Formats: sequence, structure tokens, C-alpha cells
Amino acid sequence: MTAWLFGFLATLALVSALGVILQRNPVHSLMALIVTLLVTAVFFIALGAVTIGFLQAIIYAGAIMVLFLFVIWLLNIQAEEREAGHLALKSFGALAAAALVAELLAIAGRAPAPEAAVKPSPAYGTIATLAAALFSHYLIAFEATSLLLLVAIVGAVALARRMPRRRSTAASPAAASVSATGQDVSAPEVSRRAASA
Amino acid sequence: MNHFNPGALDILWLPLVPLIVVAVGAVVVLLAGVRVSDDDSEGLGWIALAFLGAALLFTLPLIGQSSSTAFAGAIAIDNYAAYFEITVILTAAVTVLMSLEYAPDFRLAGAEYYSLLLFAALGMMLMAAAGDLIVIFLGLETMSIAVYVLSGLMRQDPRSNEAAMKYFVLGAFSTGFLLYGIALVYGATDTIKLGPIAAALAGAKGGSPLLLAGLGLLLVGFGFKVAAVPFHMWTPDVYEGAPTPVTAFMAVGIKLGAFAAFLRIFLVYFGAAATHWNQVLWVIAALTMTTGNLVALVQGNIKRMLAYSAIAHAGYVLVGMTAAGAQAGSAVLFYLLAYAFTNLGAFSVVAALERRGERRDAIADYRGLALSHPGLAALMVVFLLSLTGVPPLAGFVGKFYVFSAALNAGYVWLTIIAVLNSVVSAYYYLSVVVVMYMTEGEARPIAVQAQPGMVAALALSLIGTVMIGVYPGPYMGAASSAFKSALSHTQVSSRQLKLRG
Amino acid sequence: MVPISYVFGLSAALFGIGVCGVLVRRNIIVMIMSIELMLNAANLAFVALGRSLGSTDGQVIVFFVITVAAAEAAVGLAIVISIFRSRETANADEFNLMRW
Amino acid sequence: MFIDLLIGAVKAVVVLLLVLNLTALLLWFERKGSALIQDRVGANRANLLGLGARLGMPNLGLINTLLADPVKLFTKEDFVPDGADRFLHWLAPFLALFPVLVTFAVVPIGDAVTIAGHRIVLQAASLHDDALYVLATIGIGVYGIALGGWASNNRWSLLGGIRASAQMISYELAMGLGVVAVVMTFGTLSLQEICRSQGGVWFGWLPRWGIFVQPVAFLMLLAAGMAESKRVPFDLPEAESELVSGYFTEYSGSKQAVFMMTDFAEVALIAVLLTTFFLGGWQVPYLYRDGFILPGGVHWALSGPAVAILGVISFFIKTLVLCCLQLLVRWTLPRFRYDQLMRFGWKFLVPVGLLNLVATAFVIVLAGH
Repeated sequence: MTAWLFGFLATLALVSALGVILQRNPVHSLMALIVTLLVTAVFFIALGAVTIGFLQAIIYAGAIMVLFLFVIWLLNIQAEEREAGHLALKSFGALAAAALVAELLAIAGRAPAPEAAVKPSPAYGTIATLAAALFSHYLIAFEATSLLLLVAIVGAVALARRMPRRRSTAASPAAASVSATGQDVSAPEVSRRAASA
Repeated sequence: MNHFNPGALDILWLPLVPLIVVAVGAVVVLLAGVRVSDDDSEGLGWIALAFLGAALLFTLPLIGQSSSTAFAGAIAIDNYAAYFEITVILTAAVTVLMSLEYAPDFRLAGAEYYSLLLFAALGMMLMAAAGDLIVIFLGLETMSIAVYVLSGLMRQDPRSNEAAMKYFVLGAFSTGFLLYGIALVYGATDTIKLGPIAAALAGAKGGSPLLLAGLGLLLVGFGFKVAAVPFHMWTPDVYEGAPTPVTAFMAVGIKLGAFAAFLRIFLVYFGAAATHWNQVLWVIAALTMTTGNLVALVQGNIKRMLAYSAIAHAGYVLVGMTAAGAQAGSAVLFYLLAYAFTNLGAFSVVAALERRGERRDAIADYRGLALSHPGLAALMVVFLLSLTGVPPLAGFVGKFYVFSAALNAGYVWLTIIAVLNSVVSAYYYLSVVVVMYMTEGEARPIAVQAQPGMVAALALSLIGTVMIGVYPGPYMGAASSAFKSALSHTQVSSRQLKLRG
Repeated sequence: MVPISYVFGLSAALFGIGVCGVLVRRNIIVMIMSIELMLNAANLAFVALGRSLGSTDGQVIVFFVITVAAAEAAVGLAIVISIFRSRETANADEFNLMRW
Repeated sequence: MFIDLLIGAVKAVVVLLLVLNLTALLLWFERKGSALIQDRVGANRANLLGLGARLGMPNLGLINTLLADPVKLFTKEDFVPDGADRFLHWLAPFLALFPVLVTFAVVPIGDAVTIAGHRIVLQAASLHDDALYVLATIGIGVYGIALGGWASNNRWSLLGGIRASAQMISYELAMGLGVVAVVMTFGTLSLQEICRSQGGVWFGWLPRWGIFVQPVAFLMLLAAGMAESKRVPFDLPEAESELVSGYFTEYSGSKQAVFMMTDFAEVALIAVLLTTFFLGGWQVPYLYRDGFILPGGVHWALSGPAVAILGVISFFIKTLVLCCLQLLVRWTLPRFRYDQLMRFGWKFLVPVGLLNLVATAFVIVLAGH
């Protein structure tokens, strides 16, 4: 990877990553995230991991992010107004993250890993190499992944599908549970909903 | 490596059979549940139990096998894996028993509920049997994702939704740390298999900043999962909001799974390099115990109180981890077993008192319980005493072993802190007893009928708690043989290294 | 030619930005996006470190991580939907039935 | 070094121009073709100074579709609705068109030719992982449509955008399964290699085209491809009877023209990919490196350049035939209902694709032993 290409891509990645956390509108955040993912995919390809780079673009940028878009639309999440308060918490968060980055950067600076150290073979990063590894050394992990996806499907459907229709007209468990603990949080909640309706 | 050669892979089915049985069980429950309404999901629970029983049977042949690995080191075959798998299966079984009436009462989606329970157990078993970091990671994710959903399965209840959300955000956050830690460890050692990593840690690369930073991030990741301070923020809210059987499963099962991997990585494989990490662990252990116990003092909700108590107990386990070595390892394994039964029992009582979609989890709800439900109250006393560490119950023996291991390893101050904490904890455990026995109850207490599932869950927990406490010998023997068999992996690999070198 | 450690440094920076996003932002969807950013940074680290070692393992792990990210995104967004149904907000500060 | 760069640039420009001309041609096909099918005259008004009529030629509507319409579109007012996200509203059409155009870069339009000592592969860019590249660019193509719908601040647009992205994501799966089957059959991800291995004949007469090995994958890719291009019978995202005009309701002028271009470029893309995967790409039946060898054993020698040119011509004929097929389908079938669309994708195409994959794998393993 040449210096100018690295500089360009790294700047793009950093700017778009910052965009993810600085944009007020979730759709804009998402666009920034997609750019970050695509730039990362280009990095993968530049580092010789061609197959993974394309997979990143197909699955991560092309499919998972669409899911985010759907949910943002489904819930009609608007841009936030200026967030109030929590300045202490925010600056603490930013400081903690900055400290972490500084430490990792220091480590990166000390790690002796020049690019010329190892010349990868022509098969490096091809789909055949990956497949051979997946179906031999990583067989268990591969099978575990399939189960993981099944769990995610079952879980997502269980949570997001429509509520089953209640048979009895008894008070909803939600209301009952809140009053049972004596925390009467439901009253303002109810009035807020009534006001909005 | 470029040429696919399945013959070169050491495929061994035996260690996988329990995992496969649980996975098949989860799918069968899911399919069987297609036409079952949420109001009569009890049959699904029995199917799940049957599969758990079968899995338990298939775990037995694994006991006593000489330590080895399969699938190119991805799966470890040893008593350690078998020990944790059996404990996890028992935990899952008690949880299912606890849920047989609870799930329809709270209108949980039965098929999804039981199948996710089994999947979560599968993830835990995978973590216990894993021999490399990526399988541990995938096991952890399978477990976590299933439990994220389980804790939010009471969909009409805002508290349950909130619990799922908080658990998910912080859980996924910690996953990021764990993953980055794995990346650093991989970068430092060129492997994700535990044996070679341990060798690298003990060898010339041991002081590499990359490796140490990786270990630090792994510590953070596991710290979140076992709810060690300062990574515990999610615990009380999630425990309070989740359906009670799920809370029990979280308090016990997740701890078992996470500690199985945590202990295997740090205590077993990196034990020789304990100087790198046990100072940090000392601090975390002390903080965890103290915070957990002190905050538990002021809780008004029994599930929150038990949540902080679970944090405190994670602290005791970390005391054992800090001590490192074979004695401490066995003690910690034993402690986890004792903790499992005791906590399952306590949560069973909590679940037994909740009826028909009504949560009764404020400590105030336990007023006069001794009069209205003397049996449940007595059981609760037993479990709370065991959690406090009163002889001759399981909790006492567990603490005894762990603390003496810490003393033997020379951690006098840590042991003193731990003992002081135990004394503090007595206050809040016993205050529940006081509430149950010495205060007036409501005029019309809620009737709780003895139902078979709940009775079985309570009985199993009681038997476990008492048996382990009264007659700890065989269980301690099992724990120590489990830990030794895990240790022998590292000896084999270091011997191989010597031969090669 | 750029040393691989630069790429690794970039991944560390991206990871930090992700961490910062989770800690600072209160919109639950953006928090999940920040977590995705963290996983993505870990992926970049895997590929960069794998390249400097000349080993394929790093890339195979990225394959698994992408799967895990998909699973987490699906479940996380399902949770967001279920909480939104009862609460009609995506602001984490309003999830305060129980203390944080 | 310099000459290589130059060759690359020329190839890129040539491919781009070919695609743009193809889309224009398709626009004309669509308008006059639909008129033909529906037994009406179609575009016939505009002409240059009445020249055609004066010479007694029938008006083919070429001026209308190729000159008047584009000029009209590009000079219309560019209207941005109130409350729209201006930046994304502007960006979306290009975000939709760009991925489609760059996909053509990996499509081989002919075999390698040697000109003045330089071996030139008639493919704008050869990546070795072409098939993955195609899937990646198609995957990214969702965002232009989706964002166009969202940024318009119009509920019909948003519904159209949601429908479009759900549809494209769903059919991408079927598409991927079809491509995987093809890749397995030919054992390579490179489109040029796939074309090359479709040369020659079986049984002495049947061309070794992919369609004869993977007929199921061909039909799947045809269906999934048409769904990806969001055209009838899969044009739910712009169903005018329900959604006004779907995701581009709020677009006018040149931005709408870009969306329309995307539509036709996608038609061309599907045709080009199907040609490459299943119809031998630039292969001409019985044509080999040094000329025709017909089944009867007749040999008809041809020079190298002639063979190359025949290849390019055959590629374009196949592409045009497939384009016309898609246009024909558009004017023949009614629109699906949304649930039918989803059911067809998930419950028919995906299972069939998986079965096809398993069957392919079995055959490959059995043939290997």
C-alpha cells in the first residue's frame, strides 16, 4: 500500500467514523458507517484479503446496514434535538476512549511489523485458501456459527413479531408489575401518551 | 493448509455428542412448538427436559478420559469440560422445571423460550469445551444472544424490555473488547489456540505489550460477562427486569459458562504467567466483593438484592482466581457448583411466589411468609444461609475452600477482605429472614399451590445445597480431578515444546 | 510502502471512536452502530495483524466476526423494536424504570 | 507503464460509452416495442425539420426517444420538496447509478486480442474475484433507491424506498445462490475464465454453454435479476396505482433521468451477466481460435482479428436478445402483489437455489472421483 493511498483512505475512514458518532440524524450516522465499512473493505483488499474485502462489502455494508435503515424507518426515529446535560458523563466517556486509543497507538508504535517482513503467497486471501481453513481447522467454529445464526433468527422473530392477542380482559401484566413494586411510574407514562394521542 | 484434506482433521464425535443432543433438542422444541399456544407450553418444557437428560447421559462417557483435543485443538476433551457441561445441564434442567408453570403464567412464547434456553446452554457447554479463542468467542455469543432475547421475552412488560436493551448494549459493548483482545493476542502470538498462546506467554514473547494489552482486553470482556466491578452496571437492572427463571439462569448459567472459559484461559493456560495478571485481579476481586455486598445492603427488591449478591459471589470466585494454582483452581470449581445449586434454589423460591403475571419481587412482599407459606419460607432460609456461608451448607464449604486456597497462596489481606465481606453479607441475607419470620403479613396472602415443576426444582436445589455441604468429599474430588485434567493439557503442550526445541 | 502497524494504529483509532460513541451517544440505534464500528475495527486489526504474520487465520476469524455482527444486529434491532412498542422512544436516558 | 495506463483508460471509456448507448437504445426499444405489442403507433412526433416525412420514411421515433426526451428531461426544473434532506436527495440518483455502471467493468466483452504487440483483454478490469465484485456492487446499489425514497420527505417515496430495499435484499440471496452454482460449475470466480471454459462442444454438436449445465440457475438468475432491476412484474417499488411513482415520486429533471437510466442500465447489466454466465459470453458456437469447425467436420479458417470481432458481435447479439426478452416480459405480465413477491423470493427461489447447489455439489464430487 502506498503512502498516499493509505493517507487518503485512513483520513476517509476516520472522518466517516467520527461522522457516525457526531451526526444528529441517525440516517446520516448510518451513511457514515457504511462509508467506514466500505473503506475498511478497501483496506482488506489492499492488504491482500481480497475475498474478505468483498464479503465485507456484500454482507456488512450491503445487507446488515439495510437492516438498520429499516429499523430507523420503521420506528421513524428523527434527528435528536440538542442533548441536554450529562456533560460530565460525556467528557468522561470521551476521555476514557482517548486513553484507550493512546495506549493502543503506543503499542502499535512499538510493534515491529513492517510490511516487507513476510511476502504472502499468491494463494493468500483467495477463496480457496479461506475455504480450506474453514472446513478443516475451523470446522467447529463454522458449525457453531450456523447455530448462532439460527439463535439470532429465532430470537429476533420472538421479540419483533406482533404481540399475541390477549384472551382475557384482565389488567396487563405490565401495569400489574409496576404497581406491585410500589413504583408508580406508569402514571406520568400514561398521561404522556394521552397527551400525545 | 491450502489443500483441503479432511483426513488430516482429528474428528472425534464423542465430545460433541452432548452438544449435538442439546442443539437437536432446541430445534425439536422449536418445531414442536409451532402449533402450541403460549398458554400450554408445559409439554415443550418436558421435551426440553428429556433432551437435557439425554445430554447428561452422553456426558458421562467423557468423565475419566485422558486429556486430549479434537478438531485441530478446537475442542478440549477432559474432565474439566465434562464437569462444567454437567453443571450447565443441571442448571438448565432446574431452570426448565422452574419455568413449567411460570412460562404460561407470564405468557412467554413457549417454543422460543425453551429452545433459546437450550441454545444458551449449548453456548455455555461450547465455552466449557472450547480449546481455542474463536470457539470460546462463538460459544459466548451463542449464549449471550440467546439470553439477550430471553431476558426481553416478557414483551408486554416494559421492565423486561428495558432489561433486554441494557443487557444487549453492554453485552455487545463487552463483546467488542473481547474481540479486540483476541485480535491483539492473535497478532502477538500468531495463533488463537490456547496451548501455543500459553507457551508464547511463558516464553520470550511474554512481555510483549501487544500480548499484555490483549490479555487486558480479554479481562475486560470476561469481567463484563461475570459481572465483576467496575463492569457490573448492567447486572441489577437486568436481573430485576428479566423473567425470574431467566434471571436464575443468568445468575448461574452465564457465570458457569463465562467462568469456565475465563478460568480455562487464565488459571489453566496462563497460570504459569500469573504474575502478569493477578495484581489486577486482586484489585478487581476486592472491589467486586465490597461493592456487591455494600450496595446489596440497601436494596428493596429481592431480585436486585440477589443480583448484588451474585456480584459479590463473583468477587469470591475472583479471590480464588487471584490465588492461582491447582488448589485454588479446584476450590473455585467446587465453589461454582455450590453457588449454582444455592442460587437456583433462592430464585426458585422467588419464582414460586410470582403468580399469574403478577410480579412479587419486592422484599416487602415477603412479610409474614413464614405464616402463609411455611415451607417456602423455610427453604428460602436454607438457601440464604448457604449464600451467607453458614455450615453445614454448600456455600460454607465453598467459601472455606476458596479462602483457604487464597491464604495458602499468601493473599492474607485479600482473604481478610473476603471474610469481612461475608460478615457484611450476613446482614442483608438475614434481614430477609427477619422480614419473613418476624413481620406481619398481608391480610389475604396469595395462595401458592404446590406444582410439580416448581417442587422438583426446589427439591433438586435443596438436595444439592445440603448434600454438597454435608458431604463435600466426592464433589471436591470431582472438582480437583477436573482442574487437574485441564492442567495436564498445558503440561503436554509444554513437553511437546521442549521436545521440539 | 506503509508499515502494517499504521493500519493497526488506524484500527485502534476506529475502535476508540466506537467506544466513545457507545459512551457518549444516547440514541440506542446510534449506540448499536458504534458497537458495529468497534467490531469493524477489530476486523481491521485481525486482517492487518494477519497480514504482518503472513497467516490466513486472521481473515477466517473476520468471516466469523461478520456473522456474529449480523446476528447481534438482528437481535439488537429486534430488542429496539420491542422496547419502542412499549416506550416510543429511542433515547437510552428514558429507559429508567429501573436505575441504571 | 504509460501505455498500460492508457489502454486501461481507453477500455474504461469504451465500456462506459457502450453501456450508455445501450441504455439509450433500450429506451427506444421500450417505447416503440411496447407500442408494437399494444398495437399503437408510439412516439412519432418529433423530427428534424420534417426531414423524415419529406423523404417518405416512416417515423421510428428515434428523435423523440434519443434526443427530444433527454433534452426535455435535462432542462426541466430540478424540484426539491420542502423538508427534504437536500444533500441525500441530490446524492441518491447517482448512488443508484454508480454501482450499476461500475459493475460493467468486470464484464468481458471479448477474448484477449493482440494489437501492436500489446495483449489486450477485452474487459475493463480483471479482478480474479469478479463474481464477488458483481455481488458486492449490486448489494451496494440498494442505497441509492432507499435513500432517494427517504430523502424526499414523502410517504409514497418512503414506502417505495422500503419496498425496493426489502425486495432487493431478498432477491440478492437468490441471485447469490445462482451465482454460487455457476462459480462451482466452472471452478473460478473470474468472468473471463468462465467465458473461456464455455468454448468447445459436447457430443460434437452442443456448445458448452452454462445454460445447458445450470438451467435452474439460469432461470433463477433471470427471475432474481428482473426483481433486482425492479421492473414489471416486480415493480412494486414504483407501483403507480398505489404509490404514485414510488421512490422517485419527488424527482424531476435530470435527477429523474438518472434514475431512469439506472433502470435501463440494470436491464442491460442483467442481460450481460446472464450472457456471460450462461450463453458463453463472447463465444460463438463452433468458432475456435483459428476459425469455424462445424459439427460435420467442415473447417472454415478465419484470421485472429476476425474471430475477435465475431466474438464481440456475438456478445452484443446475445445481450440484446436478453434485453428484449426482459422488455417483452415487462409488457406481458401483470404486477405481483407484495406478499406474492416475497413468497416467491423466499419460499420458492431460495429453496430451489439451495437444492440446486446441493445437486451441483454432489455432481462435482461424484465427477471428481
